[in-house]
Amino acid sequence: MPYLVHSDEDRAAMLEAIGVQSMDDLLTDIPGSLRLEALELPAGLSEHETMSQITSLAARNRVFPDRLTFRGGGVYRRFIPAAVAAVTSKPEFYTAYTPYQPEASQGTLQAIFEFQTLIAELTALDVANASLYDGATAVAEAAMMAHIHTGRNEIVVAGYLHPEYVEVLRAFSDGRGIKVRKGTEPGPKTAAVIFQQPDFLGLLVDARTLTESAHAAGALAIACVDPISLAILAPPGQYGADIAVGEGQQLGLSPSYGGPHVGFISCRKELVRRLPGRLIGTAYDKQGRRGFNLALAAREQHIRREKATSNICTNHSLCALAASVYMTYMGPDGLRQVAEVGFKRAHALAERLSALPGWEPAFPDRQFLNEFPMRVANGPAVVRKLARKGILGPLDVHRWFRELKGVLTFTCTEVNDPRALDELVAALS
Amino acid sequence: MPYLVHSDEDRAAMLEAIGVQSMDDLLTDIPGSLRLEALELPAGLSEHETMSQITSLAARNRVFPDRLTFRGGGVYRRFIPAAVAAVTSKPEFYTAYTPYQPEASQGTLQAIFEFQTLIAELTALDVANASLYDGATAVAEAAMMAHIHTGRNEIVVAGYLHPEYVEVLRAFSDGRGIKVRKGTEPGPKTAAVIFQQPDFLGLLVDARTLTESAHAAGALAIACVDPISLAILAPPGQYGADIAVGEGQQLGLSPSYGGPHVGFISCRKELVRRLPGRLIGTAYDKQGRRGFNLALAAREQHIRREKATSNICTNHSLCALAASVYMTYMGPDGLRQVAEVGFKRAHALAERLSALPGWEPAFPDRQFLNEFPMRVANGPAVVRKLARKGILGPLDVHRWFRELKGVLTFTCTEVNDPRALDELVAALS
Amino acid sequence: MTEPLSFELSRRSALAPRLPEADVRAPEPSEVFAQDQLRTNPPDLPRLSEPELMRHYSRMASMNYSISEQFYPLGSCTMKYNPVVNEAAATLPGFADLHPYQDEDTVQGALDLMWRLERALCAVVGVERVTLQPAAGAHGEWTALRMISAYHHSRGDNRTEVLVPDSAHGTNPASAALSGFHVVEVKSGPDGRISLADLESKLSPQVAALMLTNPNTLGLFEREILDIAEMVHATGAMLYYDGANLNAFMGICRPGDMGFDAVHMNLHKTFTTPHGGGGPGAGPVGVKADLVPFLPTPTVERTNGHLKLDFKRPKSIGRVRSFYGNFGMLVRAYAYIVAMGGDGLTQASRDAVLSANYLRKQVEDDLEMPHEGPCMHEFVASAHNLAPEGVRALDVAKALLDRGFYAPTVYFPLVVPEAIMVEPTETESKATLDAFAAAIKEIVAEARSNPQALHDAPRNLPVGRLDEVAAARRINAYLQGLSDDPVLRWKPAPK
Amino acid sequence: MTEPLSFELSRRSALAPRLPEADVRAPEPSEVFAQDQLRTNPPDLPRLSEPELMRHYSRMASMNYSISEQFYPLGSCTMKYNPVVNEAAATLPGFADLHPYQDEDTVQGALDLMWRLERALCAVVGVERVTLQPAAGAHGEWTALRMISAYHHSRGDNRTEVLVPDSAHGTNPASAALSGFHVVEVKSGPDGRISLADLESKLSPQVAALMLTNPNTLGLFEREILDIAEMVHATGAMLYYDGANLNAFMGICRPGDMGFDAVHMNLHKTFTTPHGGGGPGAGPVGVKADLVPFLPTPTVERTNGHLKLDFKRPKSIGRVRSFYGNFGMLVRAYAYIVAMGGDGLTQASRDAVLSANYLRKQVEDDLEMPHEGPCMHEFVASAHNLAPEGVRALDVAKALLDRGFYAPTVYFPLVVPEAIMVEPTETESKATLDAFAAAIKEIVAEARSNPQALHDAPRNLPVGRLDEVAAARRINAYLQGLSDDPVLRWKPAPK
Ligand SMILES: Cc1ncc(COP(=O)(O)O)c(C=O)c1O
Ligand SMILES: Cc1ncc(COP(=O)(O)O)c(C=O)c1O
Repeated sequence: MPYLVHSDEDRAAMLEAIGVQSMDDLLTDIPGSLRLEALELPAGLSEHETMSQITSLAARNRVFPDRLTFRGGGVYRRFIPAAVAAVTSKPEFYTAYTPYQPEASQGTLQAIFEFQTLIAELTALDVANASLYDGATAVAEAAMMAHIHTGRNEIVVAGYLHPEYVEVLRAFSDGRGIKVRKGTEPGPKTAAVIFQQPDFLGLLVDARTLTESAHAAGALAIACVDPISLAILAPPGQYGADIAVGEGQQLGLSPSYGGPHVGFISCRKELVRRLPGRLIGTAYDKQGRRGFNLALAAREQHIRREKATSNICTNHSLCALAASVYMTYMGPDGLRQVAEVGFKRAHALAERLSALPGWEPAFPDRQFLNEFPMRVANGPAVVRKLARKGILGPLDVHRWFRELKGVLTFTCTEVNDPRALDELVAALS
Repeated sequence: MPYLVHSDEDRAAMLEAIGVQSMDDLLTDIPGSLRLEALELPAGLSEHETMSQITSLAARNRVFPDRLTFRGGGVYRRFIPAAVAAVTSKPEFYTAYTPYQPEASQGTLQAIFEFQTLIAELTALDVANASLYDGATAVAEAAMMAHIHTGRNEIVVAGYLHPEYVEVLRAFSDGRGIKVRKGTEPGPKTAAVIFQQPDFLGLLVDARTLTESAHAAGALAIACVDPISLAILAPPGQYGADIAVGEGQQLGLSPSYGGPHVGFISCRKELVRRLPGRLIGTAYDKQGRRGFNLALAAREQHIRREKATSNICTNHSLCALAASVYMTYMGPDGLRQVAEVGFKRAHALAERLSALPGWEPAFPDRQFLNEFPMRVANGPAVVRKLARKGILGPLDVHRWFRELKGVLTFTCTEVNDPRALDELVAALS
Repeated sequence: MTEPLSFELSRRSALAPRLPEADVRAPEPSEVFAQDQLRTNPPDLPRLSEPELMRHYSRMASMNYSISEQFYPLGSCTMKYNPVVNEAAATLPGFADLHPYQDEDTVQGALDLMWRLERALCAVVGVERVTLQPAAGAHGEWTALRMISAYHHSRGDNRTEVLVPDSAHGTNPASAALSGFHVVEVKSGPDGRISLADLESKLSPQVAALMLTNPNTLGLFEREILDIAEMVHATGAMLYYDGANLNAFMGICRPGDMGFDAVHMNLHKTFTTPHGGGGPGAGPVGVKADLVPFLPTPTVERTNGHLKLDFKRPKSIGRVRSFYGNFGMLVRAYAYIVAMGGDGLTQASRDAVLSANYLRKQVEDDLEMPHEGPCMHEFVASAHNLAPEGVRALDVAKALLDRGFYAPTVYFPLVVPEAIMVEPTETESKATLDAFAAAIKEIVAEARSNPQALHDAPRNLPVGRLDEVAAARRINAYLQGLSDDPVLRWKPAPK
Repeated sequence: MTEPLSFELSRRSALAPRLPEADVRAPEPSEVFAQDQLRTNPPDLPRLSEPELMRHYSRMASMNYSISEQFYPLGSCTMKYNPVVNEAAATLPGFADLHPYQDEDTVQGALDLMWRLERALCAVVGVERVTLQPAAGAHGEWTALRMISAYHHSRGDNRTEVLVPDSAHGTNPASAALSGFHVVEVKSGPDGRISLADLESKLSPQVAALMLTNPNTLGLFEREILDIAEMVHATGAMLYYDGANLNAFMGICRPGDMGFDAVHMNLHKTFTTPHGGGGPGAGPVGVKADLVPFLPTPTVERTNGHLKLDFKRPKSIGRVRSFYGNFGMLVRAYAYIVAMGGDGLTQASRDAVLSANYLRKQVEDDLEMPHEGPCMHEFVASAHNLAPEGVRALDVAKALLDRGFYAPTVYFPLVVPEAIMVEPTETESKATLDAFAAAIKEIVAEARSNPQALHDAPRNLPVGRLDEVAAARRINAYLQGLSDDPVLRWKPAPK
């Protein structure tokens, strides 16, 4: 059997050393009535047959070329430097556990310490954690922080926050008796105002005003941000937000039908003790050598149990590593370049689409970065037509928002080369 | 520029440290008339654009599924365990140089020492070297060994040795005044009789008789063998051959349009000093720890220069590593299983093809392992027709041998599942 | 050797990587956005060339222990061999390049894989349906508790307590609390199993669920599980299974048959998806029929061979994360199950139990064994017997690192003082187990002859034992505004 | 720590891997083949489970130094960064899964890649055509000499000698000899360059070619190359360029312009294809018009955008290996050239020269510099100055290993006693060069203060200095039948 090591001879020798006759002698604690005859599963296959089966499943999916993918909505096709997979496929990284023994885990610890710093720098806040599952749970965790910090029971969601993030926020809030309300006006019970910048449709919100009104009401301001946008747009720290969260998929992770990706969270110094999940810090050995270890564990479930800031244990370390490699590959100028290319192509595309008969910007007065909403009469038909031409067209957001009938959001990144834009426009003309 | 590290600031600092004004001051030895303005090459591209270009080149090739590939002729589709790439893609292996400093290269050295042992075991000869470029040059190198060992100037090629191997043998021989002759009867000038087992058409030759007649004439017997066949067929050592050579592509290497693959060579103890290329042996340090190092270097070019047994320096280490992983994954039983599956499917297929109207075995009296020649009236048309149906059909060997008009060789391995055989037969019916 | 931080290796003058140009006519961001919307200072990300970057990460990698090179007997974590072919499977473009909002008919293969995986997991744990959405074990626990809560609510039953044994993993009480429950601890008896008397005394109509893992965190099978289930169900509460210990009995018995109503599984433990230095994992939750209506949306449904995502589930607790789960990990787990088959999974668990008992036997004279065996897939020893020499479990752990082994889990479960929790898994050879036992013997001997050597361990690693107390003090100083060193991040030197 | 051999880890009872079954009706081999044709004893291959196998190789990997983690200043070997994207390129199924005997119209992309690579290499070295067939540098040398020989023969000119400088790499004389030539050595002058006087004296109508590398193996540019070319050509001989040192001047000058008639290139040096612990590499050969008819078959030809393999080349020397070369390496080299572009390649060479001169400067007071600078992309120092302390180049090399650096090439070229040949390449940072220089200073200081410490190096590696003399003696004993230990392989214990 593929991944087992003991031979029958080994097994016999081990049973003898233990001093029992048979395996069953080791399983006597299990009530006989529970013992299974066999699993109702097919017998195992050779590696070749396994891969054949998996490959034929993969072949039943349709992969659209990255350059002809204009769909975003939280997951984006981007250029991923080969360096990312070259690092994350190192078994020393991907087959290690959470770094409980720091001296034998300095690689992971240092990499995640760098991740924390990168996220803190990008969001212009003091401290970031070691990662969360995804953008949705990051939003929810931030809301929980605000709830505990303020002792208040209401979360205000301003504008078009990703609808799935709202759903997850609700699931987290439900259990704890927290009310989630849409709106822009915080009240005296409001723990936090949450907004997404750019929002789910790609549009810019007035982050500073939202932040100030949250603060004026004694609530925290939580910004859910696109990490790449922060090379151009004001980061949460600049407009005074208390907590920044977001989805890190764009930082070197493949779409992978929605996961695994990575959530990030950073905050002001005052909130650090409320952070969920792992935190890595520096520590020194007797010889004064700097190392890294798990820090502020007293917030966590394995120490604080039911009083922990969160229940998170396994997080998304390897995805955080991928994001670190990505950000380090890019550096500040590379990240800006990538953000600008998307911005420019999206603006060029928006202009060309607006010139097509029947097409108009859905929110002509609002600005956007590299994702933008257009309105057209027959949204779903357009999307289907593009699929037939091999293009993964825009996202039909009507699915989530009644008021957005006929609104399609388009995304451009550095993988949508100018000729791909031509092909899209031609297909729509 | 993608893979450079110095910034302009670094460059200035380095020039200053050297004590020169500019780069040109370091290039004064180059006659001015030779200095180039610029290379006539396009400017560099980003990684994303580079990969796009390469990917579109790859897309202009047609890849036939492994299960529908029945073409062999020296390169075969086989199941390659994922373990092979997992090992060879380790940068510690693939970015090291030839292990000149043994203490810092024990990984490579031990792996190749294991390769040598595996090949020696498989061929049932005393010692194998660290690898050669491919099967063709391995044949030629073996012939050169025989030439020097016997002091004779003629090589007899018996039967259907791979035609490309013969060409390479001729190129090697030409320069050294060695005559290559086809036939089975060695003479007094014959340095060696070379035969392939199974031969280029997949047919078994009478290896023992050929070996004995070589020996009777005072010549060496060189067997060019399919390594996987040796799980079933008598190995060279068993019938008394002096040197075994072969192509190791089947041991875990992808076809890769013909390379890189790996040649292997093993021989009787008496001939070890004549071996070309690297040899790894055991050695001990002062504490008595066993290590591995380059051995018998006195045969080699860097010591012996024009008197070396061969000019080989860089060989095919990483391919030998792949072959080692493959053979170790398989073990004796796995290798036998793989060989048997090919054997059985080939025999089943041969029987079914022989039942088709117009088809007949090209050599009905000869035995084969997993590759076999059939005769049909319209060979080339058959192959073209199969290609249209998505099948990489048999090899038309008429291209090399006039006498083999209409002869097509089919190969089966463990990747040609029974349904693939059905599809082939159906396509031919 | 230690490695500088990327930020320390960075040079301001280093060039950005070559990247595509926009190549379209378009405005500059500064022409479109108000000054206020623009970033004023670029983020201080490091600037490294690609060769420097790759070497940086390669060197860091070599500072890690990992199961690829070391025995990693971390109890409760099931660090078994991660099949390399699974990585190839998950990175197939037909999976890796799928957008989560592609239309259903373009992702039939992906949905079919999820469907098949769900069926396989149902078969292994004995439940009706499984949600693949949760990202990890703790996430699965919380998801299940949300469902249990919704179930009780749907019956107008407002239960407020969740019972958790004192030997439980920290995520159990944390998940219960985050789900809005009050956590009540249930004591273990002297035999290491849950005390039925104590359980009896804590059960009440207020109790929504009892969370258990079986074998429990001491590696002991809860022999009275059927009685427990009956007691719990009799009060209308539900029984929750923490699947971290599922590796003990695949094909031998099933949580569903034991009476568990909800079960999470750690695919990154039992089903070999790599742990990644702390995730990503996957924590699917299986449920019996009563809980099916409450499963998160969407579920994967199959009719006439066509697969679809079902979003219309009125009683659902909603979404617990974006999209459909850690799909890449699901591919790996599915590949593992296909390769192993029912026969392979069964043998895996049998071998895991065999290895644990064998290793326990080898070291039973060296360390204290607070509970009688046989154990299941892991055992908990104690370094209590080394207390007279001033040697603690932590010293044993560090000394193991010096000998080329990762350390067992220490100080967990909390019910055993100086706990050393060893889980060898089925993918370690007898030779490795013997070598580990020999190292334990050597360490115990050293505890007697030269305890200081153990306090000084590890010596053969990139850093020695880190002063965690001093580190915590430095963080406090920073958080209280008494220090500029943020400890939790690198900070650029003031300009 | 050392690692046992796979053969030593093997257990007879270990199971074979799961593999497909034949699943067809067919005879057994024993029913088809005569007894005599069958293997009697199965080969004694090791039997390891997959987890054991992977750990075995992972541990071996960690015993290697490599450029991925260490500075690897191995002179003449151009150990530069191997771009990771090239690995992705070469393993694309559209390349990796191509059968060499597919029909031309199904491999247009592969042929186009070869064609473009050929054009790019022609541009870099200044020749008419390039064959991509040779598998390595030495193979390329021999291929070129075969062509040169055929060229002379075609003119009825039976030249028998090849001139090779005393500083040349060992493959040069070996390739010449294997090509049937008599090798005549040309001396270097005191300035490290070829002695024109000596060359003059050796030139004759018997001489088929002069083999040179420029910069020569001392890292010095042969300033009088144009005179040399004239002298050589005047006698009707050809000039051959050993391209191992091409990294010195891409975009700065070209062998073709210097007068070389044939040029090999090591794609595994200059063009970043990984060296693999000793190959596979690729050693394309470029030639001027006179030699084009003699190129190996097939060549890649392009007409109207259609690519084909040309086998009809009546004057060709034939094939030098099977198929079309190490195609996988060609893909990598092509990817490198595309990414770098003309501008990038030029800057690469300039940086390589800059780095070598900078590093030379840093250590010029510590080691002897037998020749004046500036150097090109590498320099040769000598440990001769440490002779009074009994310290040799080998000791310096081993001491460097202990400090985390691979060692420079030592004892080559032969014309410098105690040679230490350092090639930093353009992909090492100034910080790395500074660290290396500091290590050299430390070692030289140690040579004075405690030479024994250097003789005892290395101490921080899996094994200490290996006794190569004793090893050679053991091999002799085996080959002479005086010992059963084959040394060159593991041997199963007698049954
Ligand atoms: C017993 C037990 N329960 C729950 C968990 C939590 O699982 P995860 O880390 O996947 O969130 C763990 C993980 O260590 C565990 O050991
Ligand atoms: C100067 C010189 N010439 C030729 C060669 C031979 O090249 P290869 O190892 O690729 O056969 C080398 C390689 O070390 C070299 O340094």
